[in-house]
Amino acid sequence: MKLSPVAERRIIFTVLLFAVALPLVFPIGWTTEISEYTRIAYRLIEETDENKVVIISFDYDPSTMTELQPMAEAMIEHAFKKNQRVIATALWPMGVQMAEQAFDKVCSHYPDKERGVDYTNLGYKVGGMVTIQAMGRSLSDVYPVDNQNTPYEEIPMLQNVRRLRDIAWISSLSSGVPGLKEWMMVARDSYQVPVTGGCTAISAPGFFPYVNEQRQLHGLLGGLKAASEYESLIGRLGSATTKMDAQSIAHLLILIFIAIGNIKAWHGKKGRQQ
Amino acid sequence: MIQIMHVFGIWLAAFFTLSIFSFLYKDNPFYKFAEQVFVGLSAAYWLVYIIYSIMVPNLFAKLIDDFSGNIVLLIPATLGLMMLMRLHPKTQWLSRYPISIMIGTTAGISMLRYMKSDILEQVTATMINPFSANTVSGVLGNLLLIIGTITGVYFFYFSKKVEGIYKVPSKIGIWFLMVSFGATFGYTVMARISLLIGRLEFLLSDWLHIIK
Amino acid sequence: MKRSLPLIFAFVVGIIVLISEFIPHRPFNQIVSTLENWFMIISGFAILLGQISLIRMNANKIANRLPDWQYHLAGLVSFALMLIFGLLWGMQETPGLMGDGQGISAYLGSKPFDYLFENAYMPLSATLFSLLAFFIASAAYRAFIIRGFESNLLMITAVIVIIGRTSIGTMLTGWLPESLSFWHIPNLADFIMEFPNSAAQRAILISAGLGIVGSSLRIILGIERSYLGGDK
Amino acid sequence: MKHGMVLVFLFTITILCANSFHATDSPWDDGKAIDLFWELSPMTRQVSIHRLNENGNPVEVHKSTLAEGSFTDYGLEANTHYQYRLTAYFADDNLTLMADSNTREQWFFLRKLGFLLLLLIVSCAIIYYIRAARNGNEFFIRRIAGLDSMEEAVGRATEKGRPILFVPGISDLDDIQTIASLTILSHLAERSAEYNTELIVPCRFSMVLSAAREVVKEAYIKVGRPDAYKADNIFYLTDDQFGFVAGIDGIMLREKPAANFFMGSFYAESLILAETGFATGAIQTAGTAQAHQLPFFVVSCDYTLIGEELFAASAYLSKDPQQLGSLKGHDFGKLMIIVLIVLGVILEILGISALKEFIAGAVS
Repeated sequence: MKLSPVAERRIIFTVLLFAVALPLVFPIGWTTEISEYTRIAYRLIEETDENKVVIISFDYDPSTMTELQPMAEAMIEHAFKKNQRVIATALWPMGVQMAEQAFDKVCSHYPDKERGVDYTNLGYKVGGMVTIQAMGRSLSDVYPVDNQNTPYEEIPMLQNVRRLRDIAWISSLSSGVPGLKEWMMVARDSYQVPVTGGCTAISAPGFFPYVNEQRQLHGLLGGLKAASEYESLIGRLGSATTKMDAQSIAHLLILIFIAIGNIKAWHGKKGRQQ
Repeated sequence: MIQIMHVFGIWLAAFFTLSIFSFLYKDNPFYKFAEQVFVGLSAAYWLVYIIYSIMVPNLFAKLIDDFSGNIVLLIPATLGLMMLMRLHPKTQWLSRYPISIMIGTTAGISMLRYMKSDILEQVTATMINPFSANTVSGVLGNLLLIIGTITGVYFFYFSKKVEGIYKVPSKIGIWFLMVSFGATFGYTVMARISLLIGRLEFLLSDWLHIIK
Repeated sequence: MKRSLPLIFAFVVGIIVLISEFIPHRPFNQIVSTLENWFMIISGFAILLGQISLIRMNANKIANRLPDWQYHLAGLVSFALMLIFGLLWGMQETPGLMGDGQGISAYLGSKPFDYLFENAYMPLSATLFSLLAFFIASAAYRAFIIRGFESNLLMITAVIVIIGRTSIGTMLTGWLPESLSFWHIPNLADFIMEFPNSAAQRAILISAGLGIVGSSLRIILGIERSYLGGDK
Repeated sequence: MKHGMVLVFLFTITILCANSFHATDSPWDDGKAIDLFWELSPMTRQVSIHRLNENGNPVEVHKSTLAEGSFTDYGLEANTHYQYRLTAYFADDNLTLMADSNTREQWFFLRKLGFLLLLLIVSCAIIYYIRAARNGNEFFIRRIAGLDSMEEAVGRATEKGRPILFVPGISDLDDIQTIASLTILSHLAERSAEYNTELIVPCRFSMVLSAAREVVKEAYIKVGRPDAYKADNIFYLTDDQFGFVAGIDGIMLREKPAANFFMGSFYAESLILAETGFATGAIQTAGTAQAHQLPFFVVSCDYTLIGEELFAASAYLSKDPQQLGSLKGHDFGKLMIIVLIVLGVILEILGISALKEFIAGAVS
């Protein structure tokens, strides 16, 4: 039987669709192991004192929210648990909406957390690396108001926070440029503020050299798997964890495709040689 | 009413999701329509956010509240308007001034930051005593890290013929690059699958209510 | 004049930024601080420009009845809707020209801008990139054929990482004794990422970094001037 | 009882004598930090340091359990007077010490000396080589495997009487990768003009389109075949990312080019291109500096220009002094880095970290 390439393609598409959908409908509940890089990020937040002010920067848009949104929720929840105060910023305009959605979700479990006292959303600023450098000199110059139009000086949690140096840690959830790399370059390498973060799995390999002895990055969450690891570290069964079964099955399927493709190519080659 | 609008919203989202997926069968009007809607919404989103998060708070509000105190802000405002002159061919040359200031600032800052973070910090992060690790795999890893970095950089060194003994480090360098590309490949598979999972979850749970 | 003055601007600005990194004394840090705040405002205009030209291009396509102009019209309509909603009632916590629009929010469940964002923008943006999952599957079947030593190395690493980053890896070699834990696939995948992968990525960072230092230097010195556009 | 009193008295004396706390301006900086040093009796359980604001309100800046230590308080205003209060806690007593200092901004960041020196060395090398190249010096550039494939690809296309497909990436003309790609296109066009093989170039942007037409036309004129140049073979497809790729897919399936070249900046769609091209059995050569996309090209193409190789190829083919000089300057930097790393590793093994600290700058 010989299939046309187009037909072959459509069969592959359909098989993949079912391989991903079925485990979502019938979860298996497989466990995964926690990698060291996730632990490093976790420890940074775990070991920061109460009442410190931290930044979580939402540098992504909805196209990668499946990977990054669970990280954002888990990190906000972790910071809330440790009574740290969270500033949300965004180097991508869509990040502002992502931040609001994340706060809404986490605050439903922490009803006592108050906007302005425990968290605030300073919103989007253009300019990437240059803007972060400006934040190193003065946060209120860059953010005259938050996204509710409250002047910076009137936000209670920001009373003693004037520049990046006053921030205990920064986490950038990043799906491209500007994002984690810019935060690391300026906030960590220029102003010595600890930077951690999460990125899509695609960019993760490129960030690994920064998790080094000097701790240019304090750990790294790379993709959905790392998000589920973080969720299990803070003891929360979040959205990333429930998706890992589908992820595992799909990986298995891709490997099967590679294997079949190679066997087929090998057969074809042998056929031609004869 | 809210309930009806909520359901309508979900059906709208499902319609757009399926329209995009229809590209998998072949390029078709639904896909083209959905795509152009996306382009339009995205442009409007950027515009609205630039106005409400940059223009108003960082420029106009400051000028309105305290004009004489912020008079210096008229300079970037003028430069910004000169940027917009690009829209007209006759006045296009005016945009060169703001562009040159932006490019000059970016060039200066990226020169410093890349030199520091991607060169110096990476060099010092490779200056490690490989034998300081307390496990065999740690020592092995450190050695691989040092050798891989050196040979990798050598692979990108173009001033020497790749012959005889000089071929060796270049060859090893490319092996390391291949291993890293393999890792990137694996991680990319992971990322793409994750995004699909996200969409299917929406369809199966919010739209069809198959998953609770 | 039209070209030399901008080149001088770029030079002066670039040099001041460089100096202020090493000389912490005023006036340099203050100049740079001002420059950074200006940069933000000018970039705001630059993005404005980009979006306006995009929309103008689409409008031209419609005016000239170029192929597929109907779709561009749909794009333009959605652009106008989103823009008007955003300007009038703002988004989320931010009020617009006409305040928060409580009346219309009560009807929709959220502000109209947010309603469009959640029910149109979000699904479109998220779905576009999820298409690639399918393409990767078909490429895995049709193109990822092992050929030489180098591509073998690539494929083997890929397979270890693909297995190692899921639950399958845990199950597959979870039975290995403690002494062989290095060969446990998730550990092996982490080892690859931490050492050989980091080494190669570091080499890429270093050589690309030199490229960026070089091109920035050429821009500041005015050797590279293509950003000014063609000779006029 | 009396005995006890004496003991308490002696104890208090020792605590008071041994304890010191002082503050000085951090040297060689932007005047935004103060160094604090303390030396307390070993009985100290905890130390807490507060900075007193203008209105006298204390703000805690540091907490420690060390009896002897130092801390740098950052984020201050330059040229200002600051007061600090240290409270030491003992088992059943505590002690308060005060210290003050002015911040002063200096004319040089001493800890950035290594950074400055290396930046200057690299910059000077680049400038030197650009000047040398302009003065007509010839530089050697090593063989780049992907370029050799060009002859083979053109040969194969001529033999089979099928066209060559060249995709100049999906970025606009402001991306240097696109520029490098056009240099390579120029070279390829010369070859294809010589062999009279058709060359197809789909473009995503109108700027790239006009540049590509210019380049190809010039190449055809250069080898004396202006008549063979067909402007229609270089065309605009669409500026939509996936639409563009779907269009090229169609071309590959219809025309079945004998050789495909993907040079320039590619994003997620690289995979679709490479896959279709592979399935049609063409000789494929790719080149991009987009590290994420390289794996897909490496597995499905016969030759791949990896990262910087794309720029080196362009410099080599164009003989442009600016490109060649920069490339040489970067090569000098790479050599320097290799030497530094080797030296640094040897010194680290010997237990000397002076070099590392000099380059990193004493990290605060």
